[in-house]
Amino acid sequence: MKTAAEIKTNKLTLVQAVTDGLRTMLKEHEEVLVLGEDVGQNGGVFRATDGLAAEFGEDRVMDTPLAEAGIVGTSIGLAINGFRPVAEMQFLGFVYPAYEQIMTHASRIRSRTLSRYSVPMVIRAPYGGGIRAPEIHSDSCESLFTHMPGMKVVVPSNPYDAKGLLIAAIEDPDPVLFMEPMRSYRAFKDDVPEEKYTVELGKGAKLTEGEDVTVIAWGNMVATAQKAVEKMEAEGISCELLDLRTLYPLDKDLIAESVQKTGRAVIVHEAPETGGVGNDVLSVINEEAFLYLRAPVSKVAGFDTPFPFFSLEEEYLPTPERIVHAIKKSVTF
Amino acid sequence: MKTAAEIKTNKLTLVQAVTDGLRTMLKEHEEVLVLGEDVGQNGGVFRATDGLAAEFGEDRVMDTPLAEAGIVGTSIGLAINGFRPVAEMQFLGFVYPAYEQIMTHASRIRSRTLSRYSVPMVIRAPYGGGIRAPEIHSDSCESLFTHMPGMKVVVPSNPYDAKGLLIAAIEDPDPVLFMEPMRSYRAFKDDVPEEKYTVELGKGAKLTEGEDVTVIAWGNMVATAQKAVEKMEAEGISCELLDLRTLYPLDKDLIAESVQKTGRAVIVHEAPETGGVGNDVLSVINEEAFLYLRAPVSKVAGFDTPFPFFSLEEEYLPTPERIVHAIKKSVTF
Amino acid sequence: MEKEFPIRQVLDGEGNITDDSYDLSEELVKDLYGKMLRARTLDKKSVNLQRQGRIGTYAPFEGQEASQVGSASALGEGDWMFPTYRDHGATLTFGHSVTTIMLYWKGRVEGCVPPEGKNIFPPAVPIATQLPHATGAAMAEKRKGTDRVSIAYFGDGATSEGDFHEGLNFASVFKAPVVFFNQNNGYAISVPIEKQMNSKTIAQKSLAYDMDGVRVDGNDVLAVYFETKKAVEKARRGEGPTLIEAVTWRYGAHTTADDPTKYRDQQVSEEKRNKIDPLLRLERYMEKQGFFDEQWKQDVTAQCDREIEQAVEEMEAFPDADINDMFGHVFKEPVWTIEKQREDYLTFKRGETV
Amino acid sequence: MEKEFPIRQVLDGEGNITDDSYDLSEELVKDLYGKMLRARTLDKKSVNLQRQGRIGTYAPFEGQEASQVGSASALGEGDWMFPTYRDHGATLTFGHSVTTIMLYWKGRVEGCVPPEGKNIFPPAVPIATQLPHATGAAMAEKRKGTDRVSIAYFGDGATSEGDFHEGLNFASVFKAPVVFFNQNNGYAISVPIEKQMNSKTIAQKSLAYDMDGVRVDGNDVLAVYFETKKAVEKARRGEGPTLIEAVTWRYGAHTTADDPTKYRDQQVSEEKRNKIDPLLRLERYMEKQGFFDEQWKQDVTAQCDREIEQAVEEMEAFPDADINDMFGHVFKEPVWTIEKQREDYLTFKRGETV
Ligand SMILES: Cc1ncc(C[n+]2csc(CCOP(=O)(O)OP(=O)(O)O)c2C)c(N)n1
Ligand SMILES: Cc1ncc(C[n+]2csc(CCOP(=O)(O)OP(=O)(O)O)c2C)c(N)n1
Ligand SMILES: [Mg+2]
Ligand SMILES: [Mg+2]
Repeated sequence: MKTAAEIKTNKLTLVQAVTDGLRTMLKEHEEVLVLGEDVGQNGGVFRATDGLAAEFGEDRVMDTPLAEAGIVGTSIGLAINGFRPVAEMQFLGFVYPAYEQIMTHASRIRSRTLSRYSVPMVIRAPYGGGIRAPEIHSDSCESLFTHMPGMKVVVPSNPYDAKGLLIAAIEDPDPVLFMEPMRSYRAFKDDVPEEKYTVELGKGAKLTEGEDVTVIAWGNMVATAQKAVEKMEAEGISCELLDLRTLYPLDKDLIAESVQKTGRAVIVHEAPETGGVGNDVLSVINEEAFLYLRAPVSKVAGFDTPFPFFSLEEEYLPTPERIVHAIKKSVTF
Repeated sequence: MKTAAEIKTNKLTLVQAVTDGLRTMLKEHEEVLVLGEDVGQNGGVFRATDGLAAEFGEDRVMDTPLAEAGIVGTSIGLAINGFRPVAEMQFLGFVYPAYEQIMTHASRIRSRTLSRYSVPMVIRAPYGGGIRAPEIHSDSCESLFTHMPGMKVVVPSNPYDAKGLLIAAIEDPDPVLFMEPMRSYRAFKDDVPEEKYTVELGKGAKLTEGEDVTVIAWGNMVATAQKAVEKMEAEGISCELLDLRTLYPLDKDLIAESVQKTGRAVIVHEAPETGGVGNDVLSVINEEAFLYLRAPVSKVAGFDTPFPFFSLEEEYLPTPERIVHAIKKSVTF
Repeated sequence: MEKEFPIRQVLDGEGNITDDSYDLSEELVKDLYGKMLRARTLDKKSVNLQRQGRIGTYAPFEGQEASQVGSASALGEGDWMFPTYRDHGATLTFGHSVTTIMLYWKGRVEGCVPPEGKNIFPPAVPIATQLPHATGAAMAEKRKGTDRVSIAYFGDGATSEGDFHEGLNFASVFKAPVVFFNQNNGYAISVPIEKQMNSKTIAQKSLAYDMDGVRVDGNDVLAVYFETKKAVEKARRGEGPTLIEAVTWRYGAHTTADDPTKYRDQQVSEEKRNKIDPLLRLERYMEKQGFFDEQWKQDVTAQCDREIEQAVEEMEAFPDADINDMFGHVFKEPVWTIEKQREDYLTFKRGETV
Repeated sequence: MEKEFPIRQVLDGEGNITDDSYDLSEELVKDLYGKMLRARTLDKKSVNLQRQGRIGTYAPFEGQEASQVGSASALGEGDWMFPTYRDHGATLTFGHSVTTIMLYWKGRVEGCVPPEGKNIFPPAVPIATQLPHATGAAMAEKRKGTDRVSIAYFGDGATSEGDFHEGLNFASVFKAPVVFFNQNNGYAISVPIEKQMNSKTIAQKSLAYDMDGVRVDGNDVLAVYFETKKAVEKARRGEGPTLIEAVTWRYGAHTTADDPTKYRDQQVSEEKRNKIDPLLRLERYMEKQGFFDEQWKQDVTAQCDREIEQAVEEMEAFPDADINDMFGHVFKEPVWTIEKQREDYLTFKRGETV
């Protein structure tokens, strides 16, 4: 192992860390291919694939026709035949046309063939609100995939995790949906190691230690929750903040241990509350920490409405204030 | 109001009650159209539309090309322009290609246009396991729609409800997914009124009164749960069995009252456990009955695996025995 | 297939008539010019508003005015229009309100609501999804026994989506009165048409459906107008759908968030401005015909400017977005989940405890 | 378009040569006949097994043997096959195991696993979804620098799905070595082709992609074989994909759960049996050529019967489905959710308390 001093790092934003992760894997594995709409010469609408076509050639970083089912469907064909496609959905809200290919094929092929065929594919997609994007662009539909047997779902909240999780996702032998929080793309920079490293799938992170309440979030909501947690600390309420990082499979032990300790949980997500992944977290708590609960589990989530036009998006998205409110309600239950 | 004696009824199976509901509405409203694959001359692969093309003409009961997105997409166009299409997905497992049209249009058009346009459309689909069908045919993917703002989701468990809920769904001003449990299609007959009647959307039914445990199910699982409940009664454990009937919006009051009384709940569904509608029910219980709970809420559900090939389907589907087991665990917690 | 589907043109870039089979009245020409100028004024203003942060991301269409205005002018009252995010020249011409169009880009849902009596569907953001809607709405008119038609707008990139195929197939099977109006600007964001499809034309895709297909110079407003009119009339007569490919060019960026220099030489756009511009060619034609008049142009320009400025004012004076609109239109009849969320949220906003 | 895409034929229903440009050896003819008989034997046996309740719902293909056997015979070792639920004649010919095929219809996941070294994908149940897979697998071979191709099978109904369009478009853009092999039997369950599409042929849909398209008599095994071979060889040479429309007829029901009398006159099937049957026409040809021999036919028949019977025995002797296979192959590395579900369930099954 190298010591910290020997590891060269760069200050990167989350989107740059994604590019770095892709570059690392394109370099290391000839089977890794990047494909999608505008990922080639244009470098992606967020520059997530900037420079990669020039560096690795347009036959490894491929612009495709504008057809999400086609992108995923051909990626499946590539994946069962020796390649590791990393397909980009330009926005997660445009994954819906590909839903059938993911649901009936990508996620089932290993099962259906008793592992004779498998689909080591990553579907990358920017998601979430807060950047004043047009309709559909801001959808957070992770639970359409956590409910889909055979898919893993991963969401980084910071540049370090973004690179490490992306590499782990590409190395994973099975299909992974890799969601990238747009609002966090350029929000801040981290020291990101230049070399290859992985952040293990299925493991969340405890960002702050606390006693009174467990706050659970992912993606951009981690930063939002962080602000709430800081306010609470100032008021003497000690929160344990968990960044789930992987939404399927959930890090059961992390959630269980924390809620067993605090007896209270506030879950934060952007997606509509009904049917959201918050309910899966609730289910883990119900099973693992029932006897420890001192208040109902609370959710601060998107409403059961379509993601609104951007003039109202800040009303829709969970805010530190709404989270504070929920924490206080939980503590005073 | 007519007295019971004046209401003429027929003994119908669930699938016949569906046909009866369609016929009733085709007769009453010229704007009602039935369309889908094989719904015309063939009368549907389950005979759900048997005789309707002959009775109402092929321009009101229309065979379409084999394209689910096209069926839903053109139905949207018909719906915003004065008609009430009832589109059939041949099996719920084939709804995935239409997911985009439902998610980004059918469910959002009212919201997006501040009610200038609306989509009074019903999507009917047989679903669920237990009839030894080939792959994909047995999927239960209700939570892809309960998580979709703007959709209602309805599932009858018996012939009477099937007709009444279907008519209510067709009369509803907004899009409704109407799921028909295949295994119940011909399982038994009910007295079904010949005339038009509705069963209110959003309201579940209490099938048995009980004290010790609330058992919650829908669709074909109601019959399965019923068997478990009967066994329990024989052993002196008294169960309250709820048939949810509508999965969005859930009948919060029914669930809350029951679980507040019993303090225990067992939820039964066919879909994979993670992300299933069971978790929405759990969420209602967490919010409405937290202080009454005497045991963790229990779920008897499909596993987090693709619905298996039919040689294993009876292992996958919840059985009375598994439900009994869960009830006992809950009661002895 | 370029031979089987020649690009139909009435007026070349220099303003010369290349097909004299049409009757070109001064009135028609001036009307189309005025509409194009109005569209261009809206477009340029919107780009500026975005630069100044007064609206959000915007999708410009400068260069495509002939395609949009020519086609929309061929429609009649009561017809249905299914536009994309870029077809404001078409919706405007068809009777949409400038203020509404601008509100859309200001992140306001009100931007989706057409003037009373106008059948203009909200812009389709998910590519190609509007084609089946147009087919369905047209089937509805046919069922009602009217002679109304629908028109769907979409780009070259949209032809790759499954919904393009399904929309056209349904229309052809049900002989629906639809015009599928494609604006082929050669790019889907950065992806050039050669990477989008192997075919040289989009019109030829009609052959898959035994549907009529025609290729037209999309910068020639007269050709677009007459060809669309033919398709519309054919549809009204119950003779089914048509696929029109209007070959055009968008001078600017895909949207204001896009940098076209990443994928194409913007010099080309500058050259095209002089060679094939829809407005310029009409000016040249009018000059040649002797009915172009600088004063008239200035008047029309001033009128367009005034109208657009006034719409900007209206847009900016528009009352703030109402949070209740978000909760209030998901369903016609309220459901408890959303009602509870609304109440909890409004209570929270008022600073009370729930 | 029927003129532009004439139905290519080598042998007519009476066994007469209608195109003498091919070299027809006795060996080739007998080989194809034997394969078709083997496929038909499997098919008939499966229908019987279903009737006796020994397997589940089954999708018969009797009548389509020439399409399936002719095309599959044109492939080489290492090529990729993407079949539907009805293409057992093709997979069998390409080297699939009879037992495996039957296991599929017995509701056994083992029915999806091809023999080692055979690139046969599991049958696609969701219509048309396999077309993009075939394109992707072909792109993979191209990238690897091999000359392997893939072939996708699909029906007339499948052409309506978006995935058909996207699969063909990607293949044409990436010049992928794929053969899109359509079996046009005129029906998608009950829906006749006239309600499925407005076009008279399926082959013409290739024009949308500037792709080669050909129409062939799908009951003429020789024509199918030679046309597929040409497409395969073209693909191997790096000259891209081909769409083949094989015009054929399925005598029986859509599946054993279907009642064709609801939507078509089954008398037609009986007439076709005598007029265009793939096996019968080959027998007639062989007779005319003087190399048909009843004894040979009886031997081949007996051999097919033996083989199929043996497979039935194997299928029925196959060990019971293992519940662990359901839990064990969702992911390569186990995840706790499924592991917990498995353990809880197995514990429950053992009658213990969890
Ligand atoms: C289903 C879907 N996928 C991706 C996008 C992102 N996107 C927006 S516009 C566009 C390109 C559209 O190109 P084209 O159809 O040619 O229309 P143009 O923008 O050139 O007018 C893309 C990929 C989208 N809006 N919808
Ligand atoms: C996406 C999807 N929709 C519907 C079905 C139900 N279904 C199974 S086979 C079939 C008809 C297929 O017709 P065609 O493509 O002509 O093939 P054939 O069965 O005639 O060989 C239908 C509608 C399905 N399997 N998948
Ligand atoms: Mg374009
Ligand atoms: Mg067919």
